Amino acid sequence: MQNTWIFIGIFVAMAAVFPLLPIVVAKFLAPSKPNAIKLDTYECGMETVGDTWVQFKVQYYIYALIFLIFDIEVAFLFPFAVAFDMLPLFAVVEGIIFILILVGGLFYAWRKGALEWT
Amino acid sequence: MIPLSWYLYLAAGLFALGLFGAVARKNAVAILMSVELMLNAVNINIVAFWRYLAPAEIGGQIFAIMVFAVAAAEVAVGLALFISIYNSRKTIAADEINLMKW
Amino acid sequence: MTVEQGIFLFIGFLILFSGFMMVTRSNLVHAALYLILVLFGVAVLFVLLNAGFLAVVQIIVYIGAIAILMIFAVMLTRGDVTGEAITMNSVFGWGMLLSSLFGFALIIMLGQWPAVTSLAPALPASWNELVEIGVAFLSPQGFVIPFEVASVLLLAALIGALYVARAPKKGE
Amino acid sequence: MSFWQDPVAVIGQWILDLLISLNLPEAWVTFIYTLLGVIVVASFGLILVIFLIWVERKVAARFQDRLGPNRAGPYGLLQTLADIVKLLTKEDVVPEKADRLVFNIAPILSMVAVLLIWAVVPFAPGWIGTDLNVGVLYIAAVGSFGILSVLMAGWSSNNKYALLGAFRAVAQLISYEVPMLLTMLVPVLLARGMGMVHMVTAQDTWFIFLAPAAAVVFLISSIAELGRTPFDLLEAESEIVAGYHTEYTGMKFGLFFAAEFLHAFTVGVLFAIFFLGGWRGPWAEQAPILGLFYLMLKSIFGYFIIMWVRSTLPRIRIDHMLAFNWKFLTPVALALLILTAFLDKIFSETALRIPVLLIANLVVLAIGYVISSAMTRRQAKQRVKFKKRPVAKPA
Repeated sequence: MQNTWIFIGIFVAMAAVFPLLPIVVAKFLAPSKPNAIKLDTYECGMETVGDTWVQFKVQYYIYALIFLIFDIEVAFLFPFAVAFDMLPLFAVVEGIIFILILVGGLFYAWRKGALEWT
Repeated sequence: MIPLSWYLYLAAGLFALGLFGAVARKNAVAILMSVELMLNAVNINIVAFWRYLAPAEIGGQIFAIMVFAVAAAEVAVGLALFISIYNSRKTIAADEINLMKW
Repeated sequence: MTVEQGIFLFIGFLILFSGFMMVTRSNLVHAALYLILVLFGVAVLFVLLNAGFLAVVQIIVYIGAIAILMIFAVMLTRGDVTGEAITMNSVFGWGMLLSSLFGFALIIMLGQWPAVTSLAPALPASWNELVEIGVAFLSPQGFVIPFEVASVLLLAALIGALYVARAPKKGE
Repeated sequence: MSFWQDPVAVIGQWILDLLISLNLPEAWVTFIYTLLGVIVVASFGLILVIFLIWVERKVAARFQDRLGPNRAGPYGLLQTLADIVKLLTKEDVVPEKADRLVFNIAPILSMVAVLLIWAVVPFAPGWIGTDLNVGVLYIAAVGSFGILSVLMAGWSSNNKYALLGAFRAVAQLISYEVPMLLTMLVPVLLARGMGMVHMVTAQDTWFIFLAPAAAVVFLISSIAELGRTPFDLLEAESEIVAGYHTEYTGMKFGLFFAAEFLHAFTVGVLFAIFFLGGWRGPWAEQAPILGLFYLMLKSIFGYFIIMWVRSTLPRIRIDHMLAFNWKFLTPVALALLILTAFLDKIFSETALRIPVLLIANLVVLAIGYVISSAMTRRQAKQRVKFKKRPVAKPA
């Protein structure tokens, strides 16, 4: 087992405990007098109209989509960057071609107007 | 020490769950999620085989990274299709999308 | 039982439980959150398998991007998020039968394979997975073709998905 | 090594000796030792927050020609403690329609996401939680939990403004994550490794001299990741009430708040490590405590820039913000990455490496600026092209 990761494992557990503590303390200290109006959905004092579902733009999805593609690209490029010293110029050019293909994707999205927030 | 079998059994269980979801779920997005479960089961297997049977060959990890790329492409296109279908038909229930059925 | 086995059992239970919850919840956002738990568990398994890089990429790509995309799509398609609609198809029974048969068949077949109980061999002494992966990706003897093809695949996915998602809506 | 030069190593060794002398099994010794390390690192972060909130309020007040907190304690130092007590005694309201479990997990997750970054921060030579070989990617991975917590908070509140705010926030966060990841790749490329310790030791010349443009892009996109002014659209109260944490009260709101402050300082720390040489400085290697001092100095410099920007610039409109990201920052980051990779390969080992990279960076930044400002001007021209209405003449 990798010792470096044990620390992370314990850290995850402790990092969850630390913010939990004030919430638990607040549970004991804070008053609790719920009533119907207080528990209602907050909307600047108005009563809520309609349900939570409002129409969302497809644009949100499109940004997430471009983000996903670039995320994968970065995952591919990190090993490339780490192994940089071992690579001949030829291999670096291959890496650059890899990036350029995706730059093409970005420019396609740009030309098609997919980046506009309309 | 963990024997290889544990990973393989776990992956088999996860794959079966994913298969069940992909066949039985009604909502198309849920089906895609189930497909992700199956892909993850496969990835567990790939990495476990790499670690236990061929740790000197880096190809095992490369293969797993390729699975990530394929999964991402699949999700991107699949969800775009569902959104498009929803916009024209107002439903993404899998058994109501029967455009290509004969 | 060693610590490692304990962690594995806990994570394995977590994965199977969340996977089960994921395929049975009718609330799609809950299903997506359970999916995230599964993905996180798989990342921990990668750490146990000495593949730290894959674990981190799993979290970045799956939890950071794919799961978010899923939740966005759920919101955009207004699926049966509230849990009122029917969760399962009409072929629900067949799916149950097929998947349980498949799962048991896999497990029985695995049990008969002799190499299944093998333990993990030691890794090479000076093991630097990142450099190995980077070099393998870009050397012509290695995986440079898959590397470039992956880029083209992602480009194709980007263009295709953009085109489909932004297709002009009629009558709106 | 004397105590005053390296207190952490001395105390650590003392505790380790103590644990071994207790005759515990080896696994327990490792566990307790690691646990203590975790507690020290995590509580360092948390105690820092209390101090940071005071600093931020004081500095912001000075920018606006006010005094800032000055009642509780000397110079208002105890103000944050008073606020904590206040938050602890506030009623904790969970709306009826909310999804209770998800609603309660979201603030904890947002704090966890920030705190986890500290596990790999190298404070000084030898002072580090754990030196993962995938350190930089780990930071990016942890950041994705922050995005998740925003989405969870917004959805579980079952409030349309919270959900809208969460969607906007996530769109902003994931958009700016792209140039941030790409510019994080530049220091990794220059250092030829992504362990955090390696990152610091590789900076014989600070990377800001090799990649100034990358540093600028990184800082801008990190500020956007924080969701602060000028990028605070996710909580634009005039449009969407208060964004994704509309429904949160008491300590749970406090956690979101504290997470944001800690994140702001963490960005400063990361900026210092990636571009300003981390703990490096004169005699830092002989006396690690000096290293901590240098790191904090550099981080506070980064943090000060963030505060400066915050109190100077007005909020940007959402379409401008996203266009700025996709049409300026991302192309610039990509160009920088390509150029850095190419030039660093050609000029590595030569004396020209530093000047060539420096000039290439500045050129990319200049070209990007010229192109984008030309485009903005063209757009502005197109916008004014509307019909002239006849002017009403006075009778």
